[in-house]
Amino acid sequence: MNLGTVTLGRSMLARLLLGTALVFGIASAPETLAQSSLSQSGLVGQPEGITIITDPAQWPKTFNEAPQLAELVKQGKLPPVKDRLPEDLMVIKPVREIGKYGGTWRRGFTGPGDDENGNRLNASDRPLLVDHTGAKPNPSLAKAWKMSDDGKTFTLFLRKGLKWSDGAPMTANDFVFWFEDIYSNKDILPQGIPDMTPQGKPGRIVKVDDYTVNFVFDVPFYLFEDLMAGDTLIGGGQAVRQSNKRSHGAYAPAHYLKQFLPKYAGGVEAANAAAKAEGFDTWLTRFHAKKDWTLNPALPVLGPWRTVQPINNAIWVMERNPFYWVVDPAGNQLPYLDRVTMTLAENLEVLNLRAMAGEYDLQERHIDIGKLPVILENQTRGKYKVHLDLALNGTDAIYHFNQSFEADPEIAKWLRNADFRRALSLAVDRKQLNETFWLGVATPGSTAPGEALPYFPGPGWREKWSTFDQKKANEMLDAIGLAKKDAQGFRVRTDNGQRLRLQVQAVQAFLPWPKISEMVADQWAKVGIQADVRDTERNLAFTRTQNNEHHIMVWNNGGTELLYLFPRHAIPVDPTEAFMGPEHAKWFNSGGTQGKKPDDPNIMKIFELYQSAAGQKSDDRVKTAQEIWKILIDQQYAIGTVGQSPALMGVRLVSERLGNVPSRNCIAQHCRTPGGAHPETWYYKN
Amino acid sequence: MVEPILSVRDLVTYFRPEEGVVRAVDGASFDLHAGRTLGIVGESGCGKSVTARSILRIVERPGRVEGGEILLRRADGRVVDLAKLDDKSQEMRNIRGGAIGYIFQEPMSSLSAFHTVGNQIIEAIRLHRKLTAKEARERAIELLQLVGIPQPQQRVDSYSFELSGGLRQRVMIALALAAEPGILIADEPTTALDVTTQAQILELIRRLQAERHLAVILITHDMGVIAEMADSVAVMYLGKIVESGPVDAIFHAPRHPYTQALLRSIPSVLAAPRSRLATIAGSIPHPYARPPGCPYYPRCHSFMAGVCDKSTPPVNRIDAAHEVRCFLYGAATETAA
Amino acid sequence: MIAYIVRRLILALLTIWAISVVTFVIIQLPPGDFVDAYIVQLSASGSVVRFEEAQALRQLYGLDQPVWVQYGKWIIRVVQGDFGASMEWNRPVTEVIGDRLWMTIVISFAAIIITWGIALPIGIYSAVRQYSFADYIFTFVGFVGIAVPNFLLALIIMYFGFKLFDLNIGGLFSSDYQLAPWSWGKVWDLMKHLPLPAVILALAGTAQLIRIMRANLLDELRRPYVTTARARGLVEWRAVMKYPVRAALNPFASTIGYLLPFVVSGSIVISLVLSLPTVGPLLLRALLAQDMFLAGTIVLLLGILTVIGTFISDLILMWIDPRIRAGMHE
Amino acid sequence: MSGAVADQAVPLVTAAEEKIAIASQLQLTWWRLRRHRLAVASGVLVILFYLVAVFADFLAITSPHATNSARSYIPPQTIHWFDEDGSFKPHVYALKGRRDMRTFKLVYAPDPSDKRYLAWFVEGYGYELFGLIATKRHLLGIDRGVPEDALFLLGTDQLGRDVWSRLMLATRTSLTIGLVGVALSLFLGVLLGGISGLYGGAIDTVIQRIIEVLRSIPTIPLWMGLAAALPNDWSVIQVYMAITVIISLIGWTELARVVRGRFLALREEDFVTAAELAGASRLRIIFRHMVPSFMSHIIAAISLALPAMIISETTLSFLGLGLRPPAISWGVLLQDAQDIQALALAPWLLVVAVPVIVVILAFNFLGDGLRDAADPYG
Repeated sequence: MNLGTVTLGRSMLARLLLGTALVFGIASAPETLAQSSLSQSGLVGQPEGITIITDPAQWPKTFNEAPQLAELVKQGKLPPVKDRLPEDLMVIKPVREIGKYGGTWRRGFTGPGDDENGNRLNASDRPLLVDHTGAKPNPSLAKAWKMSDDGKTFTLFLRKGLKWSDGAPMTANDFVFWFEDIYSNKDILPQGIPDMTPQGKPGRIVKVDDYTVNFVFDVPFYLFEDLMAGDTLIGGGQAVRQSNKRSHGAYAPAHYLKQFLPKYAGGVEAANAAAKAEGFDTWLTRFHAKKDWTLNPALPVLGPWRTVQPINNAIWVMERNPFYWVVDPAGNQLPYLDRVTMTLAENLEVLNLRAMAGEYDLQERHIDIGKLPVILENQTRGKYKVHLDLALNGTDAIYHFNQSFEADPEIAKWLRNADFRRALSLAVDRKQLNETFWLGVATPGSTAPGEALPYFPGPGWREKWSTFDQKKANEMLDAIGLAKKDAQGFRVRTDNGQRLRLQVQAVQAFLPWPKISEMVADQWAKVGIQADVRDTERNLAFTRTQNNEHHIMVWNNGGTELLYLFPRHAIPVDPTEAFMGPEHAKWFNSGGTQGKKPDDPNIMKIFELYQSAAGQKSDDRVKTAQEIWKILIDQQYAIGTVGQSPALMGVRLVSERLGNVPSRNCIAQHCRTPGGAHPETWYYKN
Repeated sequence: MVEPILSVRDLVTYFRPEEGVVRAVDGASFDLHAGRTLGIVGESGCGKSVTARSILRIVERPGRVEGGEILLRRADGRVVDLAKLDDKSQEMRNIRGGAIGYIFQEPMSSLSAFHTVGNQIIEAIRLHRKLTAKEARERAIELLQLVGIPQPQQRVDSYSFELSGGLRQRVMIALALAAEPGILIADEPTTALDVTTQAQILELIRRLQAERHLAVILITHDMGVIAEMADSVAVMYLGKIVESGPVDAIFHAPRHPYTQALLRSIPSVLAAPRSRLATIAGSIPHPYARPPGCPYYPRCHSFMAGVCDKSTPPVNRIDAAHEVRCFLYGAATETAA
Repeated sequence: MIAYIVRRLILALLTIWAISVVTFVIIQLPPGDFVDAYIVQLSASGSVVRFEEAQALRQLYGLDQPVWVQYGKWIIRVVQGDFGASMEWNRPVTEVIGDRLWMTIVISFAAIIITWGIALPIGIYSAVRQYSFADYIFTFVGFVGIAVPNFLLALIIMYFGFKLFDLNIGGLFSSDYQLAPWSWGKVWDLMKHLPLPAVILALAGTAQLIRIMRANLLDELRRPYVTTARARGLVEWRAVMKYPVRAALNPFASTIGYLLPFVVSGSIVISLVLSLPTVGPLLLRALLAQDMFLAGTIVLLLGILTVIGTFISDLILMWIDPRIRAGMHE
Repeated sequence: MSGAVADQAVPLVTAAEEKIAIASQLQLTWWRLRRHRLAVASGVLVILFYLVAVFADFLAITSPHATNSARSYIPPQTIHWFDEDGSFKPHVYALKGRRDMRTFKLVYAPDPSDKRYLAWFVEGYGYELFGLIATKRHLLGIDRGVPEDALFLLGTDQLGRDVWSRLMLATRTSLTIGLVGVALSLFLGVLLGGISGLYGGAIDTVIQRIIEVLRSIPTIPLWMGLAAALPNDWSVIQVYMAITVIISLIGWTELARVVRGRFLALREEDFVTAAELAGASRLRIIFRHMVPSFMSHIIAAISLALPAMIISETTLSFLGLGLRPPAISWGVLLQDAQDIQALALAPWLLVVAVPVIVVILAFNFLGDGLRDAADPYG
C-alpha cells in the first residue's frame, strides 16, 4: 500500500526558493508582480513527524504515568499503568525530545457545530493514520493490515490488550457490533455507504479472532486500503464518525452502547420509554447523544483525551484518557498534556484577537490568513510563534460551473460550453488574487493537486487553461458567437440581445469568497462578461445548489488531492454537495433512477473512470486519477485559481512554551490537522 | 395720607421675541394701600396680568421688567424696589407668597395634577414658615377651613381635578394666603366660574381682606366686579394706565373715552329693557401694531386728528386722586412741548 | 380597575399568541431546514452526510411534516411548558438558554438604567435652557450616540482595548471565572465586565430619550402651575423639578415596555461583536442553523418579556398618574 | 421723544402685522425654525448630501469596481498644493509599493520625481448623469495617465478600489434607500394611524394590537427571516427595494402611534365633522383635510425616521443580511472596515462612519428643530 514515494517537502521548498522579493510600481502593469518569496519570511518550516518504533526489542520495559493518575492508582481507583497498556504497544518517538507531564492546552472553538475542532485532536482513534507527509499510512489502533491479492478481503490486526477509556477490552467484537447493530440498522443508517458496497455489492465485517477482523467483499476492492487510511466514513474512527449524529467509523464500544438499542433494551417501546425518561424524544435521539463523545462524558473512547464537560457549554473540557495505549521511548504513557479546554468565541474576529492576545496555546483552526500581518505584529506580546503550513489541494477558490443548470436555456448553453469556460479561466489574473487575498504566499494554477502528490496529472497541467491571457480569452469568446457587445462593452445573449449576466454564488466562509469573486468579476468584465456576485448565507447557498438554482458556485477543493476519498468537489457524485451539477449527481448516486443523465460524454467518461478505480490496484488507480484530472482540467468544468496555501488551518500560532510541535503541519483532510502530528506528544517546557 | 404698602412708578415691561417688540407694560404707575382694594381693569391683552406678574418678577421670557420702580414696604418698615431686585434672589423669593400672594385665573391648570392640594399648600407654608410637616398639615387644613372648603381633612388629600371649579379657586386662595402675605393679587379670580360661584369667591376675598387687613390688587375686565370690590381703580389700555381714581369718581365721572366706553358696556339695571348693549368700536390692535401717539385714537369717538395720532398724551390730574392720560383735559400746550 | 387589569391581561395573552405565530412564520421563511444547515455545517468541517441520512434525520426531527403541523406540535408542548430540544445543541432549549437569558436581561437593564441616567438630566437641562450653548452641546453628544453604528463602536473599542489597555477580549467573565459556579467573586467579575457593553448599548437609546424628555418638558414648562409654583416663592430648580419634570416623566413609564425589544435587538449585534454570553448570538446562530425550537423559544420569550413590560408599564402609569387612577374609579 | 420711537416703530410694526395676519401654519413653522439655527444649518447640509447623491458618478474619480492588487490598502494621499516654483499646481506623487515579506504588510513610498497634477472635468469611466445623459466627465482627475493609478484622496480598500469614489456612490444608495423606506412607512403610518385614530373602537384596538405584536418582536430576527427569504435571482436593485420594504414594515409603527394621537385630538375638530357631514370618504378626510393640518409634524417625523432607516441599513448589511457587494452602500463599506486587519492596517476605511454620523446628526437636528417649530405653542 503506497500513495507514492516522492516526499512532499523537497519539491515544495524547491518551488519556494524560486521566489524573489516583490516590487511593483503603481502605474506599471500587474505583469511585473513577482511571486513573492515565502522563504524570506522564515515562517515555513521543514516537514517533520514523529517516528513509530515497531521493533519490540526497542520498546520500554518500565512505564511512567501522569502524577494524578499515579494518585488514583494509589487510591486503588485505577489499575497500575502497566496493566492499562496493551501488550502490543504503540511506541512513539516525539519530534524532538521526551516531554514532561502536566498543563492545559487552551484553544478556541465556535460552538456545538465545531466538533471537528476536538475530533481532530483524537485522530489516533482510527485503525490507520497517515504520516506527516500525508502520503504514507502508519499503524494506529491496528498494528498491521493486509489486502488479499484478489482484493476481496482486507484484514486488520488489532493490538492485543487494547482498552477503552473505561478499561474494557477493545476487540474485533466492537467492529462486528458496529457492522451488525449500527451500520445494518435501517433506523440509524437507512442505506449502505459506498465505502462498504463496491459496485453496489454490499460487503461484510467478519471476526477472525478477538484481535483479527476481516472486511470481505464480493468484488475486487483494492481502493479499500486507501479508504481505511483516509478520513473516510469507514476509516475515520470513532471521534469524528460517531459524533454530531454520524454513525460510521467501523467500530463502536459494544459493551456500553448496547443498552441504548431496542434490540438489547427489550424492544422499541421500552427503549423509547427509557429515552423519554431521560428527556429525549425517541430512542434514536438518545442513541445519537450517547454515542457522541463530544456530548457524553460516559462514552468509552480510544483517543488521548475524553470529554469531561460537553461541547454544548461555554467551555468544552477534555481530560487525558487513563487507558491511552501510546507511550514514548522512555515508557511515559501519553498524552503529556493533562487537559484541553476550548472556549466559545461567538465570532471569528474575537477568536483571532484572543489568539493574538496569547489566550490560546496552539491554534490553527479558524485563524484568518488575512490577519497574518497583525498576527505577526503581536507575536512577541502574545508569546507565540507563527508557522505557515501549505496545503496539498489545488485551489482555495474553485469556480464550479453548474452543468445540469436548466432554468435559463441561454445561460445553460454557455455554462456547458467548454471554450466559454476556458476563456473565462484564461481571463482570471491569478497573480492578482494571490497578492490580494493570499498575501502572495499561495500558488496560482488549475484545480489539479500539488506536484508532490501521486495523483498530480503531470507537468503543465497546473498551468493548462489557467494562465492569464486576456487577448486569447477575448478571441475565444468572439469565436464561440459572443462577439456582440452592448454600449458598456458587455457581451450580449444570443437569444434576446440583452446583456449576458452570470451569477456567481459566493459564501463568506473559510475565505472571503464574495470579495475574491468581486475581483474575478472585475477581471471577467474586462473580457466583456458580466458576472453578478451573490454573497449568500451558507445554508441558503447550499439549499439553492441542491435545488440546481446556481450558475456558478465558489468553494474550495480541499480533499480532492485524494480524489477517491473525497471526490465531491472534483466530481458530482454526492447530491448533498455537487456544485458541478446536482442533477447529474442525483443520477449517478441513484444509479440512474433519479436526476438527469449527463449528455456531455466527458462527464460520462469521468463517471466510468471513477467507478472502475475502486477495483484497480494502486498503480492503475493512480493512472486513472491522473486521467480524470486531465479531463477535468481540459474541460474546465471548474476553474481553479489559487491554492496550495496556508489559508485553511495553515496559519498556526504556537505558544513558545510548547515543545515537540513540528515546524510544519500536513494540511489535508486525511492528515487531520493538527491531530495527524500526534498532539499527545506535545508538552510544556516550563 | 398713609404711606402706600406698594407703589409702582413708571413700570416698563417689554417682551422681545424675534419678530419685534411687545410693550406689554409701558410706564404704568399706581399705589396700593393696606386694607384697600385696587382694581386694575381693561380688555384682555392690555397688560393687566403682565403688570401683576412684573410685581412678583415672574414674567416669562422673553419678557423683562426694563424700567420703573416697584416699591414694597416690608413688615419691618424697609422699602425695597422689587424692580431692582435679582428675580432669583432669596429676598425676592421670600416676597413671593410671603409678602404678596397671587391668585391665578385658571385654577385647574394652575394646580399640579400630580400632587394633592394639601401637598402644594403645605409646600407653600413651609417655604415661609418654620413648621414641621405635621404642623404645616394642620395649618393647611385650617386654611382650607378658612376659605370655606367642606371636610378639609379629606379634601386636603384630594387632587385638583377631583374638585369643582369653585372649590379649586378656594384652594388657590388658600394657597395664596398660606404664608399670610400682606398683599393679595387676584388675577381674574372669577373669570372661569359661573355667576353664583363668582359671587361667593368675591365675597370670600372681601371677607379675608377685612379679617386680615389685606391690600388687594384685583385684576379683571369686568367693570361689574370692580364696582363691587374696588376702592380705587386703574384703567389700562395697551400697557398704559389711561385713567385712575377712586371707584366713585371713575364710575360717576369717567374722563377717558376708553373708560367711558368700558362703562357703557356693562349691562345696567337702569338701562331700558331689550336696548342693545353697547360695545367698544373696533378691536384692540395687535401688540406689534401699536399705533403711534395715543394708542386708543383709532377707536376713540372724540379723536382729534393731528393731535392724538402725533404724540403720546400726558398725565392730567383732575383732582388729588383722579388722573387721566388724554389730550381732552388740561392744557393743549402739552403738544407743542 | 380589576376589570381593566383583566382586560389588559387577556389582550396580553392574545398578543403573545400572535407573537408565537409570527415567530414561527419568520423562522420558516428562509428556504431549507435544520438538516440542510446541518449538512452544510458538516461539509464545512470536511465530513460527508449522505442524501439518505439527511432524509432519515428529517424524519427524526419531524421536519418532513407540513409547517402548520410542526407549529401545532410545538405550541402544544410550549403551553405545557416544554419548549422542546435544540437540534444543534442537543440539549433542552431551556438549558441552552439558561443563564444567557438572565445575562441578556442584566445587560439590557444596565443599558436602560444608563440610558435614563444620561438622557433625563440632559433632556431636562436642554429643555430648561432651550437653545443655550450647552443645549446644543448636550444634544449633539447625545445624537452622536445614535449616529455611530454601535457594532462599529464595539469592535473599535474591543480592538483598541486589547491593543492599548490589554483588556481581555469580549465575554462577560474573565477566564478564571468562566467555569466557576455562581459566587460573589463571579458577580463582581461580571460587574467589572458589564459597563462597556452596557454603555455601548445605551448610547443608541439615549439620544432618543433626550429628545422625548426635552420635548415633553418644553410643553410642561409653559403650564400655569409652574408660574403658580414660582409665585409662591419656590426656588426655580425646585419649581421645575417638582412639577413639570414630574409631569414630563409620566410618558416615560409607557416607554419601558418598548425599550426592551429595542435594547435586545441592539444587544444581539453588540453581543455578537463582543462575544457576550447573551441570547443574541444564540438567536442569530439558531436562525442561521434553522434550529426552530431554539430560535422560536428565544423570540417568543423576548416577545413575552416585552408584553409583560408593556403591561407593567401600564400598571405603573396607572399607579403614578392620579388622573388615570381617578378614571379607573369611575 | 416717545413720538420719535413710535415713528420708526411704524413701518417695522405694520409689516410684522401683515406677516402675522397671513401666516399659515407652515410659515409659522418656518419662522420658528429660523430661530433654531443649528436646524437650518443641518437642513442645508442634508441638501448638500442629496446633491452628492445625485452627482455621485460625477464626483467619483475612478470606477468604484476597478480592482488591482498592486493598489491594495493604499493610505490616503497628501495633496501638494504648490510646485517648487511656488505656482499653485495641486499634485500628488506617484507611489512605489512592495510587500515586506517579514511583516507581510504592503509598503508604499511616494516618488517625488514622478508628479501627477490634478485636473478638473477630466474624462473618466463612462456613466449616465441622472440616468439619462451618457458622459465620461468627472469633477476631478489627473493630467496624464489614468486616475486609477495615481489619485487616492481617501486611500484604497483591500481590492485596491478607490475609497473616495466608492463613498460617493454609497452615499447615493444609502440616502435613497432611506427615502423609499420612509415614504413607505409614512404611507402605512399615516393611513393605519389615521384609520385607527379616526374610527377608534374595534378597528383601533386591532391596529394597536398589530403594532404591539410588531414591536414586541426583536427586529433583527424579523429582518433575518425576511431578508433570507429573498429569491436568489433578484437583481441588486430588487433586493435593495425589498430591504427598504422590509425596514419600513417595522418603521411605520412609531409614526402610526404619533399620527393616531394627533387624530384622536383632531377628530373632535369641526372641520373634520363638517367634512364627514359633507359625505367625504374616510381616505379623503385623512389625506385631504387632516394630514395637512399637521404637515409640519409629519415633516419632523420623516426627518427623524430617515436616520433610523440609514442605521437599519448599515446594521442589516453588517449582519450580512442587507445590501451585499457588489452593491455599494454605507453599510457595505462599513462591513469592509469591520475586521481587525482593517482596523490595524487600513484604519482609513473607517472614514465611512463620518458621513453616516454627519448625516444622521443633520437629520436629527433638523427634525428636532422642525418638531420644536411645529409645536402649537410659539
